[in-house]
Amino acid sequence: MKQWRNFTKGFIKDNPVFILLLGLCPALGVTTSAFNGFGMGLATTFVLLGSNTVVSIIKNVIPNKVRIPSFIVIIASFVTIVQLTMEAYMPELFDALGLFIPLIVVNCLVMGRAEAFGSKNNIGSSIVDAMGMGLGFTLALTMLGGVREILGAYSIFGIQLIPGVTDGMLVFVLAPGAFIGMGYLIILFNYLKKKTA
Amino acid sequence: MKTFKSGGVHPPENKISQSAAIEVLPVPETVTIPISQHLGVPANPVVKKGDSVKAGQLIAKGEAFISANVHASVSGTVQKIDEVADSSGYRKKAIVIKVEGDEWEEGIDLSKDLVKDITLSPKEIVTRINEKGIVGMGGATFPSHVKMMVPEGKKADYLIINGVECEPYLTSDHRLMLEKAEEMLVGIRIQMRALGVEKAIIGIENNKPDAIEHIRSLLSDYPGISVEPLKVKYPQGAEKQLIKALLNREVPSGKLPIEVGCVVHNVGTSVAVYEAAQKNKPLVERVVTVTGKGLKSPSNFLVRIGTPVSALIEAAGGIPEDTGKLVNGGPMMGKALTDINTPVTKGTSGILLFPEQEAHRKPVHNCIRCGRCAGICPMGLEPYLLAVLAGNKKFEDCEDENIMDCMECGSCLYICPSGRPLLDQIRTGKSEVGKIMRARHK
Amino acid sequence: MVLSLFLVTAVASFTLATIYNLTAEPIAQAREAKRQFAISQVVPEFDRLESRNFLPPDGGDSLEFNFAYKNNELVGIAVNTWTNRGYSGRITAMVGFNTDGTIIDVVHLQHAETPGLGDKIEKGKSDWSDQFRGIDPETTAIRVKKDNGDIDAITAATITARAYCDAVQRAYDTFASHVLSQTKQDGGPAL
Amino acid sequence: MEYFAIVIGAIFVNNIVLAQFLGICPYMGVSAKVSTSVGMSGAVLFVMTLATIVTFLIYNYVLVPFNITYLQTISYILVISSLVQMVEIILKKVSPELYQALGIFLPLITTNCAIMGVALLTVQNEFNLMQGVVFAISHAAGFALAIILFAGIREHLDLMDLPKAMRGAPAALIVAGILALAFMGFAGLV
Amino acid sequence: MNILTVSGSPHVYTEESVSKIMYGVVLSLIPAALVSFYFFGLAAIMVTITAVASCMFFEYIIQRYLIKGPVTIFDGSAVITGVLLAFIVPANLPLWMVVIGSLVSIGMAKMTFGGLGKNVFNPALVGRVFLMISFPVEMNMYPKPTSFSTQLTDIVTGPTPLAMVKEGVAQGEKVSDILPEIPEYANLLMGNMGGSVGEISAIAIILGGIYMLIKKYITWEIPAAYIGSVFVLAGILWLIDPTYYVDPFFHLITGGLMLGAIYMATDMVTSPMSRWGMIVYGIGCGFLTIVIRVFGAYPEGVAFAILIMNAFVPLINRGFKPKRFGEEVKNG
Amino acid sequence: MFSIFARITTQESKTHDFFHSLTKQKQVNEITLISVISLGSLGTIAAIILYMVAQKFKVIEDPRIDIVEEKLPGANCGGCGYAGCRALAEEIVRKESLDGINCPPGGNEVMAEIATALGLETTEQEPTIAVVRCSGSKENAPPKVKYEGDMTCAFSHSLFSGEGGCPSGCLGYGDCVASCDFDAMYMNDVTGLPIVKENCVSCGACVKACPRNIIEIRKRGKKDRRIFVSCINVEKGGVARKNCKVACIGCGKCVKECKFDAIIFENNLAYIDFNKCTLCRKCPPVCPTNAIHELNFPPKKPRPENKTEPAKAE
Ligand SMILES: Cc1cc2nc3c(=O)[nH]c(=O)nc-3n(C[C@H](O)[C@H](O)[C@H](O)COP(=O)(O)O)c2cc1C
Ligand SMILES: Cc1cc2nc3c(=O)[nH]c(=O)nc-3n(C[C@H](O)[C@H](O)[C@H](O)COP(=O)(O)O)c2cc1C
Ligand SMILES: Cc1cc2nc3c(=O)[nH]c(=O)nc-3n(C[C@H](O)[C@H](O)[C@H](O)COP(=O)(O)O)c2cc1C
Ligand SMILES: Cc1cc2nc3c(=O)[nH]c(=O)nc-3n(C[C@H](O)[C@H](O)[C@H](O)CO)c2cc1C
Ligand code: SF4
Ligand code: SF4
Ligand code: SF4
Ligand code: SF4
Ligand code: FES
Repeated sequence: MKQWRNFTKGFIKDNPVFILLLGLCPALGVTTSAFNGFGMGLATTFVLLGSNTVVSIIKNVIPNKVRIPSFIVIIASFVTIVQLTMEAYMPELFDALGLFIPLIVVNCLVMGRAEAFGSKNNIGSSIVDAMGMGLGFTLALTMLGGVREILGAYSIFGIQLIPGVTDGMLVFVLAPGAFIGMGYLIILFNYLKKKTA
Repeated sequence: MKTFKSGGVHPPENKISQSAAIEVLPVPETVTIPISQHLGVPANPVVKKGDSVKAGQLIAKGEAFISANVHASVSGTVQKIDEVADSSGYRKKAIVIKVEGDEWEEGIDLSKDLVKDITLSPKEIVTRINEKGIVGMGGATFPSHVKMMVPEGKKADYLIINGVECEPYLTSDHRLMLEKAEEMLVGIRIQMRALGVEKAIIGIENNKPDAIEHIRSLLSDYPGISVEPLKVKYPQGAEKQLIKALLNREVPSGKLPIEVGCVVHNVGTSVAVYEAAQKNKPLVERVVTVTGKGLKSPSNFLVRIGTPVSALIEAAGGIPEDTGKLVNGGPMMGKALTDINTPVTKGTSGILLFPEQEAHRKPVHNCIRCGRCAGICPMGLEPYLLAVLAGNKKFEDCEDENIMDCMECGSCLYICPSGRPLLDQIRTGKSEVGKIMRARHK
Repeated sequence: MVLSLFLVTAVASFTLATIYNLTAEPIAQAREAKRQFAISQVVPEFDRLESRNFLPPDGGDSLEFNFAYKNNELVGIAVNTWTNRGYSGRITAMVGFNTDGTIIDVVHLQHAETPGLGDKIEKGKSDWSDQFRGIDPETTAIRVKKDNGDIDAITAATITARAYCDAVQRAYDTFASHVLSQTKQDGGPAL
Repeated sequence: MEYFAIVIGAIFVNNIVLAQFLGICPYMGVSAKVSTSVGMSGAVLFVMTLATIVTFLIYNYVLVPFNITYLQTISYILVISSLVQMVEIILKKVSPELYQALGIFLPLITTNCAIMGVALLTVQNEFNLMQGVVFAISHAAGFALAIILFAGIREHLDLMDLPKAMRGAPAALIVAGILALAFMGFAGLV
Repeated sequence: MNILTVSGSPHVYTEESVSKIMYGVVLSLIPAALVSFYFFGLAAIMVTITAVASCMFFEYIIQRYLIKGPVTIFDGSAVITGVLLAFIVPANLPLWMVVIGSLVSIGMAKMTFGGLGKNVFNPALVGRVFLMISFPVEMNMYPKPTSFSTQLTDIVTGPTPLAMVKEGVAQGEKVSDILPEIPEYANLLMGNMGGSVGEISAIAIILGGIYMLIKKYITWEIPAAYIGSVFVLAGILWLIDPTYYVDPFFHLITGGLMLGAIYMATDMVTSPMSRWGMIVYGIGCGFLTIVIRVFGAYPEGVAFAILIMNAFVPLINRGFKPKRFGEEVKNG
Repeated sequence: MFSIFARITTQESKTHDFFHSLTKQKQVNEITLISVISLGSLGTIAAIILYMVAQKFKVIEDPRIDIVEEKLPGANCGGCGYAGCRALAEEIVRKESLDGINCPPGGNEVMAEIATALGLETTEQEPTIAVVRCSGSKENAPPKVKYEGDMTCAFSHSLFSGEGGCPSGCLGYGDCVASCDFDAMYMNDVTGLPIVKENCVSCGACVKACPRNIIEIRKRGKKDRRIFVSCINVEKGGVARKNCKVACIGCGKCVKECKFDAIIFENNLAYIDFNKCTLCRKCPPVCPTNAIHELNFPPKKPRPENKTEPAKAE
């Protein structure tokens, strides 16, 4: 039960993006479409999962003084893995996400979880936590991407909603739309959080 | 014509009682004399219940440096010394005297003769003013003798007499300047002597041309005194603005007028000084304007201190049916009364009655940041900011924004199109900042 | 302490190196596939490619010419061209030429134009770039109509359209000076 | 002229925060007061320039010669984080005043996309060292412009009682959105 | 006797009120509205009515159901926002886009912050810029002025004078070759040019501005600093190279400059408080307008310039305070 | 893991290449070697530099800062409002309390750990709650004048004695409610008096906010039962009574009734000392104005709601 709550808390109550306001850069930067958001979310989840697991395995072996550098190295390794595999097998998505893939390494969410959770808990809980948070992150990015795609291009996951009409309200595809969409989604999540609390 | 440069407002003047000559109001049946009618420490009663007193007799002694004596304004028996509601409804200690006859202390010259020769030395003048309980009649009721004692190292070169009466409605100073001009001028000479200054300027707004004319015609007998007509603008009567208007000197923030070599007194104070010095008469009566648009006969009364306000209104034709607000003082600075039986004190320059439809604040809207309040603030402050900072309890920021410079003239609240309670909030801020500053000094 | 950090980095880099080696080929393949795909969009079916670089006459980076052969017969030349006059930065495109110099088709490779505006140069987003199909740059002015050319601009994205024309023109100019001229001299298709 | 284009482009047209979405965390987190946002901007300027120089050297003299550019991410983050910590420790000892003004923001910057992002963009744009430095400084200036403006607005909004649901992050993001809208006006300057 | 009222001093208040000011401004907009109705016909009227109605509607909905506070739609500020929003979009803009613009103006730019007086950015301008970025095609087709027509669709469109100059210069044409295609200045001044609904007639707008100055709804600082700095900067460029930079008068009377300087930059909610602050703000607006008009992608920069300067207002208010009485010792 | 990605792009065939490539390449070893050496040395150099710098420039600091920082997530996200985790740690150690401090990534668990580490847990105290000591509702103390202006108790208090005339009575503009960060108070629209809810954490903000000192932090009492004098007016009985029907008139009856010396009588006002009061419920009935309130007791003969009515002296 506790694990379940650990797992689901990232969806609404402690949603890393909308409630905790972590990792805002990728959340704003790559969410021009639902699919991009989804892809970025999964990539981050993977890094989160990997680093959380490894950190919780080796937490006792690493001397305190070099704890942070070690974590950084571990996280960066996973990021590079994602980077390389994505470039190899999903070149389109790799192009779309661009700079933000290497920047997963500095995503506060990843580092924060590795430190706050991975370094203090056993493997099992760490995995659950990473999955929960990662999926919460994915959910958030997909939603933001979805909203922006629907308003900005009248489509969702690439499927046109109004046949023949391809131009939506362009702002939502551009930078201001990211901020604005995020602003209103935060309101929605605060409301949901209150509702479910 | 001279005036102060920045800020200020010009509300409708409404000086409806300006042609009503001063009438002497009959002595009431009981008077209630608060022991604190001045700024500073309250006086200590020196009579007790049952004592019989004469008009002009000392009944409470101001013992601290900033305090003032209080005298009986009537003769009779001390009925009680008790807490009595003042104009704000809070209870303060007061001496209640039941009137019996109208007997005056010995040595008080009650005749109307003008005594021109000044015999007292500067020191004696200050002592006399202190003894006779003279306080500023311009509204602040600051004990006058304190102002006469120029601090070490400072030097006054101008005495400024405040005949501006910039508040709408009020006319007591105006009538005084018309009817007691000579007494005032002698009083000014006395004050000049006490301060050791050669020059005195009487500042009068030019909506009182008759007073300007009248005083000018008398000036030849009184060397060193001049009259300066001023453009009508509120709050020209505030001493810093008056000094700026007359001499273009700017009293530094947080400092007193003496910093720029000035001492400011009200015309009423000058008359009171005359009476104290030349006639040995303490401050037991004053001129009060009773006015208001619905009032039958707006008047100026010479009233004994302690007379209930209701008696004044009665004498001016009774309280109109639709009165919605009673104000002690002018419409800009006066205090609203909670009770019609509050006594007249040394600082009561007028009683103002507002009909119901003028008695209310405007509906409050959001501040539209029009900047009018900042534009008219004579102290160059930003009232909208001070108010919102105080409302948010950011008192340190209030202090940084110089909230203590605000003299509570009310221009900002007057001008605000959104009806913001600016001055209310600023006052709260000032009192909190005051607390913080005092705590820091300790 | 130093040792453990060394170990961590060593292990990490070893893992990464392994992954790198594993993915190196797929990455290269993916890139190659992309290039081939782009080429195949602008020239007819081919079974062999030969690439050479030529400098454009107005200077700047050289263009990659991909000569496509089917059964050893030249079926088209795909020119990888560029322009720096895009609304936001460089646009690259692949232009396919017939041996006589007419354009077979054009496809964009990379751009950073505004989504919804400038990205209409993409084939999937709009059929705007179809206008280039089959035109002969000798006779058709590759300029937007505003500049007295024959190409319709993209509404509200003239800059992009203009830039795209610039890229195509660059491809043609280079093609003309290095390939066509040679063909004309030799009296037959080059290479 | 080329440098001019880099500067204008980085500060106004492609503002790092408002157009490129880098460094949003400090933008939201350290912008409550104008004074702190000024301190933060100073720290970002400092670290961004330094990091760009160091990563430039690492990239061009280690990664490229050994043909291991795929280690870019990991080596950058290592270099940047130890650099920042080094600077912080030195600053604390050498100049406590400067540390108070800038240093306290340094740890915040270690793991910040803006620094990493600019370092990566320098490579992507194939700049030389001098261009890279100008690029970094201009981006830092763009960051400063955005965050200081934003802090001014937030201080102002702090005094207005906003509708409850809007307070905090939502209002801040909408302000950022409108700011980004306004900055679109600089489009096409370079 | 009534129950007495007690309140702090003062006890008298001006006659001026928020709604009086707002409706005064609406009144002063009438000449500009009439000119636009004349040149753009029924379309302009429809756009204006739609904008005003939807602004008031959205304000009502939000205040009533979302904020659940007092409803103040009749204080006139939503009316001004509506009118001004209509005035800065093309007359032939589809009405549903006008409605979206109103929603953005009121819902996003104004009510997010709590309504009148609390917003940081000028609502009407946020609405316009939002539309401009969202619907670049529609927001770029300006109808050609005709004398009153009731036509709503298929209106002949053409570029605005500013766009013509910008496009021409970008093509390397000389200003002297472009200007003849544009009506002469007297005509421009009257409003006979392509442009947004209400911005076309400088004369009508100046008339309204004078009325507002007399009524003290605005002060001279912002318009003067804004228009002045545009004139000076454009003049400098023109003196440097008159072949490629158009003369300063042209900048003053075309595009939204007059409307912006007199009605939008002066919105007290979003402009600085102190005199020097206003002057700095006005100069900033002027500078940015010229930068965007001359060097940017857009032919017109007024909306962006004012919005950007709106963002500076809190900082300007901190830096430029009124002169405090007794701040420095001064003995005359 | 990879298969997830692979499926998305439907490039399953590529996974085959992936395994295929494992077995070939001789370059592999070379690149691996270079990578390990260069990155390893980079990491080592970084570690050495950091270590040396740290040694050389050691600044003496409160060791607890390190302890706290250790507990914190180290994300340096700034979410707490401080400039990074260390700054927060410094602040916690300086303040020696966790009031108003929250670390979003760490959450409550982390906060609890820090509290344990620093020994900050508040020693168990008897629970307390805020109590409003005025019953001058609109009915009990009818307004005599109308107040307009800044609707705050602070200003109204500084201006005059209040609409009801009682100089100690509740002004009813809710400064206390506004000051409560825990949503533990609200204004009762009918009486115009504030009401404290049971979720009050007795932070004392409302006590400070009330310009009239009406609110007091008192013991919660067993089963939340409390008895207190709901008036703080020190005016003479007659004066007080004139403004308010339920004022304490200083008759002293309750003092006589109390067997435990719990009632202090001073300045015409009774005050019940909550440390001495045994909740015996003897005093409330004797109060002629019903100024003594009892809360959360089971109903007795006169039901608690009656207390607003002036009782007939028995
Ligand atoms: C604490 C204090 C000390 C003062 N000391 C002097 C003084 O030494 N000399 C003087 O001329 N006025 C003195 N004043 C009086 C003020 O200058 C001023 O006249 C008085 O506060 C009333 O002015 P107002 O009605 O403009 O507020 C003092 C006032 C205060 C409050
Ligand atoms: C806003 C304001 C307006 C004032 N207006 C007058 C006025 O009209 N006439 C006057 O005599 N004093 C006025 N005063 C009081 C003067 O500032 C000053 O206290 C007084 O002239 C000093 O003389 P006194 O001590 O003899 O009263 C005003 C004060 C303030 C703050
Ligand atoms: C955010 C933004 C993005 C833009 N993107 C492009 C673009 O991708 N391509 C382009 O040609 N113009 C772009 N523009 C420029 C304008 O649309 C410009 O007015 C237009 O290119 C020239 O106008 P015209 O095509 O209507 O003649 C952009 C402008 C802005 C503000
Ligand atoms: C002189 C003046 C100018 C105004 N200009 C604008 C404007 O440009 N845009 C707008 O939305 N509202 C304007 N308003 C109305 C009002 O101030 C505006 O709706 C507020 O910004 C909303 O908080 C103006 C009001 C006045 C008095
Ligand atoms: S009351 Fe104070 S703030 Fe308001 S105008 Fe007067 S001096 Fe300025
Ligand atoms: S006068 Fe009123 S509305 Fe105008 S700025 Fe001041 S407080 Fe705001
Ligand atoms: S402010 Fe504090 S003490 Fe008062 S009611 Fe709220 S939680 Fe309780
Ligand atoms: S208890 Fe005090 S603060 Fe609360 S409403 Fe009453 S007077 Fe105001
Ligand atoms: S995710 Fe970019 S700074 Fe935190």
